[in-house]
Amino acid sequence: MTAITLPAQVEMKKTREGFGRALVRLGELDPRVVVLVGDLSESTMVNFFAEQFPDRFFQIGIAEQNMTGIAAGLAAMGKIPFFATYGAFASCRAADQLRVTVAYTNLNVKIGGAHGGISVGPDGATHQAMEEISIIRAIPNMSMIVPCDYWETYKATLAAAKHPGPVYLRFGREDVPVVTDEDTPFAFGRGEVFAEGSDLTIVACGVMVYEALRAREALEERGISARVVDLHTVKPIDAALIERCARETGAIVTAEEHQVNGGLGGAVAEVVVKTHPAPVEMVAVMDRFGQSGKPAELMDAFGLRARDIVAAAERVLPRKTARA
Amino acid sequence: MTAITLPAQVEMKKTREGFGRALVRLGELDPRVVVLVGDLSESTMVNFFAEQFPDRFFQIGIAEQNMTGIAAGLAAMGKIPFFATYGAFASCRAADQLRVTVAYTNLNVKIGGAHGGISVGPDGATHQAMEEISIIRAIPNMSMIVPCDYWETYKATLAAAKHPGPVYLRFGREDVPVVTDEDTPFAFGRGEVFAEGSDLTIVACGVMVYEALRAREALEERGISARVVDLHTVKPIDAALIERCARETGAIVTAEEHQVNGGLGGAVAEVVVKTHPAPVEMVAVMDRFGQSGKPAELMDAFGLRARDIVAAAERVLPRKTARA
Amino acid sequence: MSPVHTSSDVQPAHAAGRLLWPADRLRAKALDVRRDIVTLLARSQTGHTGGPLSCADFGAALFFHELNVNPADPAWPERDFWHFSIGHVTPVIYSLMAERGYFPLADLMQFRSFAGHLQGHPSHHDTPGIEVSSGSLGQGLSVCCGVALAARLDQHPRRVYCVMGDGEQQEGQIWEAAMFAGHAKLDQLCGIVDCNRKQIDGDVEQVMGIQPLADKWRAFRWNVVVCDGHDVDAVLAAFAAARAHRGQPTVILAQTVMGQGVSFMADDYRWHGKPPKPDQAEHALRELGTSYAEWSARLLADRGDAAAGAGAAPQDDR
Amino acid sequence: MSPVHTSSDVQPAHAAGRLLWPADRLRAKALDVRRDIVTLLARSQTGHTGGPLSCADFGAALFFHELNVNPADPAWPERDFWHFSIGHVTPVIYSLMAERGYFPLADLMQFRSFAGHLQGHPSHHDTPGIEVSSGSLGQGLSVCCGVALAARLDQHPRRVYCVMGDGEQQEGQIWEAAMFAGHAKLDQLCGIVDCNRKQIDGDVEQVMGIQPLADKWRAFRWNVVVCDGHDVDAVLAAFAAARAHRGQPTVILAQTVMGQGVSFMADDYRWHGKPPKPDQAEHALRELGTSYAEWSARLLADRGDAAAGAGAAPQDDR
Ligand SMILES: Cc1ncc(C[n+]2csc(CCOP(=O)(O)OP(=O)(O)O)c2C)c(N)n1
Ligand SMILES: Cc1ncc(C[n+]2csc(CCOP(=O)(O)OP(=O)(O)O)c2C)c(N)n1
Ligand SMILES: [Mg+2]
Ligand SMILES: [Mg+2]
Repeated sequence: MTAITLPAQVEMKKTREGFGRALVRLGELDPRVVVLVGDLSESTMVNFFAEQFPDRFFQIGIAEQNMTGIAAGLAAMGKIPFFATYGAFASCRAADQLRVTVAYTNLNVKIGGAHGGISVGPDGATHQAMEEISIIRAIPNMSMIVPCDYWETYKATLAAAKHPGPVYLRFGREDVPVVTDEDTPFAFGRGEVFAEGSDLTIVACGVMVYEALRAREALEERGISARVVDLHTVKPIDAALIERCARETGAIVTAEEHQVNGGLGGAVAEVVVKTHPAPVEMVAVMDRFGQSGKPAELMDAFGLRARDIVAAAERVLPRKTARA
Repeated sequence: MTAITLPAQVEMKKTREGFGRALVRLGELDPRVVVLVGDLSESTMVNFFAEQFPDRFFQIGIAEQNMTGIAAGLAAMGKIPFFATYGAFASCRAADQLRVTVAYTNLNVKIGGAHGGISVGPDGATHQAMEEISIIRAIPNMSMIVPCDYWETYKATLAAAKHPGPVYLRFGREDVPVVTDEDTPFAFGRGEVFAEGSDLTIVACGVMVYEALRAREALEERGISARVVDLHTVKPIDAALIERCARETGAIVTAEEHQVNGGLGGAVAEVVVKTHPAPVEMVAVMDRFGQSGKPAELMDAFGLRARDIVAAAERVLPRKTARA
Repeated sequence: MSPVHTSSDVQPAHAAGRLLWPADRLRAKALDVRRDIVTLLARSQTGHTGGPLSCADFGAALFFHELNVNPADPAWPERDFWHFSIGHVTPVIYSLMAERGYFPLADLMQFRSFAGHLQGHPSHHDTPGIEVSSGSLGQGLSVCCGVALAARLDQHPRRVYCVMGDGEQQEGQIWEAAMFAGHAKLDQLCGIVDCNRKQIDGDVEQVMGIQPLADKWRAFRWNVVVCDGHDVDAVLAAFAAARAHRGQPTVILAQTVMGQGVSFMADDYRWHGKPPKPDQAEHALRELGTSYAEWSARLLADRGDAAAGAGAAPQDDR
Repeated sequence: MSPVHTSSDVQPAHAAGRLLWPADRLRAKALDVRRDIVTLLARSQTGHTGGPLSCADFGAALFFHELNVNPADPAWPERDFWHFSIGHVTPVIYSLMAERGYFPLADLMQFRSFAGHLQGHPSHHDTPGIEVSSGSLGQGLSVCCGVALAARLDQHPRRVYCVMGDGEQQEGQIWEAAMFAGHAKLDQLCGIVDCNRKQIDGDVEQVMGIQPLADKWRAFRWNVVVCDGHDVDAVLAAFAAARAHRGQPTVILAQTVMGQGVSFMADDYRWHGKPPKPDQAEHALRELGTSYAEWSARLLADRGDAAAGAGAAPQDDR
């Protein structure tokens, strides 16, 4: 358990920058690491790596299927390829290539999916990837991490390089609060309890971890004790931790910047009904496409704020006592 | 409630044949119906339509992305296009085209995904589509039906043509037991109770509905009363029926020929934790790729038989009483 | 595949929705379009600048001369079908639509805003006249193949225009659709490639070379016309050649310059995806013979009471 | 993109794993391969017949003359890389592998069975020597681009061979990979297209015409060699030309006949995906100069004690 307490003023930083910086570190650490991009060097921040290691950087152009296959070929020859594009295209445009060439062969390919979530903002629905968790979870041999901030993304990227087999990393577009620091523990496949609590557990990933911590403060004022779990690795899922939270707190609220069907909420629901059935409320995008707007406007409009988590907590608690 | 009782000798027929026959009927009923195929006319049984309506049949060749887009263009001009290929390619190869061009535009495109499930047999893992439910559920505006037999597929295909917007139909490859008849009620979006029961509910789709009915017989001999629900429409899901079953029987077993993550089991789990938390056990493919073998061998090896449903029922019942 | 009818078999279009403007008026309209693009981007402070500016001239020729459409009735049965597969060039798409009368010019000032109906990428759900949403590259030509196929099936003379990018030519789906259209001899289909030689990460030929592009399209059984995409006379000639060509679809490789029309944007890939800052916009608009104050006022003045610029009704302005 | 090294810059391959068989021995091996294909399909009663038979001759030339591999050590660092993007032709792939010594010939008799390790489509997880799984068409050339890119990065002289189908040319990903390889000048890469003019639903040119295919590849900046895919001398010459060509990848358009070698299968698309019934197999094997009894006995006799046919070790058979 790593207690995270938010200062009044939280530093803001992009998760994808953690990816870009970590790639440079990996470039220094391991000559097998190579990077591919589909005409999005700056958006995915692989340009840092490109500047340091031009020989190990491959521009593929606008051809995500081909990029996925090329990464597979590089991995088959012992390289550790990371390829980067927007999440909408990393997960959907090359899903068959991920399934057959990468996952079925179980190749050591790492996928950087940028611009996940409604907070992508003005680009609108096509560029707001919100289906990746559902798709990647369905494919055997795939792992997936949805880090909550800059530092966790940095660590997740290093961890992905260490983990044998295909790993999908999901980032957002905007500056988001830095809630962890360089020393916050991170282990692939293990959820982190960021705040203890006894009345319910908020299980979150990505930027929603920050909203969960804020929600916890608001609930505390109302005398409600909420545990906060940062479930960065959505596959493989930390079932033991989720079961423990269901048993110990008896109610769960999930929070994700992703479609509600088959995402983090779905993954948690699957564990809960198989282990310790407890009421769950989900804060997520309710099976609708996104739209243009300022990131903050959209987080409000799509109900992805601390207040929405608080409301979900207040819905879930009576359901809990009703069953006690 | 439509009581289904299985005769000793059940007729065997392909679900995809129901699709092929229904397309011919639709061709007669509605001149707007057109059919596209990606070099798989016989496997998908659209050849029946091609023979009857050559002018409204389009061979696209091996280009699933293009086929999806062409169907979208036809739909934009008021046609009702059905395109057919193997489910692995219908769901994965053109996922981005489904998401952006078809679903975001909300075009009236119907997708026939053949060869779903492990029972595809000797072709092996690449051709055994087992991720479609998870992928299609994640995309807004999409609907999806997984019919249980020939007649239900026939009706589902007619229903898909009536339903405005994109609909994905999933079929298997093999002859499967015909458990319904021409008059069995079918309504898009509504699950059917095929057998009443009070101790638990078996929620199944596709060929697993037959296995569920057989499991029910075996459970009955052990004095266990199992309700059987045919949840053919996996999206939109019949949440009211699932909630009622959770409340009335207190335990659920889901059965699907599909990956366990985010499929039918996941969809049911999501409803259960949001409405009436109850223990659920899932009979499904446990996040692994398929392999070659005889369909029957594989259904056995991957634990997709009536006996596996019975075992799941016996696991879920004690969990239920433990909470009573 | 149904027996091949080429459009020569079917009746000529009822062309009441074609404006057939002469080149000089098109040049003037293209200038307005550039002013719209810079102004709406200065307002939104988000969106793409370079590609929209390279599309302005052939875009004006397409909307104000070539297309048979009825902005007052976007579903007009006689209409031609137009589609931008490069969904990111919404500033030029929306400017052309508004100038043509699909919606008020004032709406342009709400580009990419939560309140407005003009999404960052074209959305059928939000914007009247957008028939199919786009934004994921490479998908549009397939859609247009489907539309052309429907027209052939219905013996409808509708022409189908698909605007693509040169970087977009790297997407395999483009070549699937190209193969299909060539095979099916869809001569009602006309592709236009905005060959501005740039994409996000730089020069197309350095990022992922697409040349020899004309040879590629020919090898996929298309009629190829290469023209200066900023010379409206040349563009009109290319459209005429495409219209006259039978038995094959035609692709127009429009040679353009990214950011064309603004000195400090021209031929610079860094303008692909960013909007001009207020001072840059002012500078750009001065080069375009107006100012932000003047042009934004012109846009905001049109709230749809009267049809803007070239009017809405098909008969208008013949 | 890293600065381009063409293979001319790097050291010649340590070629101990090349068999360099002469044409007459290759013709004899190709006959064995056809006997294997028909026999294993007669046994499995499931699988593809037509494509495997059209690949037999150039396949024998590839495995028994051209490729530098070590079947006893599939991960031998010096090895060339070979990949069948058309995963459905496993009968010829497995026959070539077994004949070359990757695994016992007896294993062929368990093709597509639950018990055996020979999946319906190539599986890295199940079969030693299969480096990357395939079965979904259109994906293999991209994989081979990645392998060639890795070789260039490591200054490794490895050659990379990718077998494609002619129907498969309809997949857009093929053209994405073709564009990349041409752009990157991957001259260690050699594509082979089994141009048997058939696919599942019939004639390729009727289903979705891919011609003019040589023009397409040239327009994607490849060196193109057209040859008779059943004439091993012509195939060896094509391989030599590919090996000698610098600065471009080479594609060999192997003109073949689906079902080649069996009179009643030849040039008939209906043999794409079905196995011969026992009587048909007997008839076919008689045409191939053997019988099911004789040939299945030969296969079953090889249980791996001795390396089969041409042996496993690189030095073998020089
Ligand atoms: C499938 C897909 N991949 C990547 C992107 C991101 N993207 C948007 S525009 C663009 C560059 C397009 O280049 P080009 O077609 O030349 O248009 P231009 O830059 O000239 O406007 C890219 C890579 C996308 N929208 N869709
Ligand atoms: C992406 C994808 N779409 C469809 C299929 C189904 N399929 C398997 S083989 C085949 C025909 C391939 O034609 P060709 O490449 O000419 O091979 P041949 O029939 O000559 O063996 C098709 C459509 C597939 N395996 N993968
Ligand atoms: Mg460009
Ligand atoms: Mg062929």
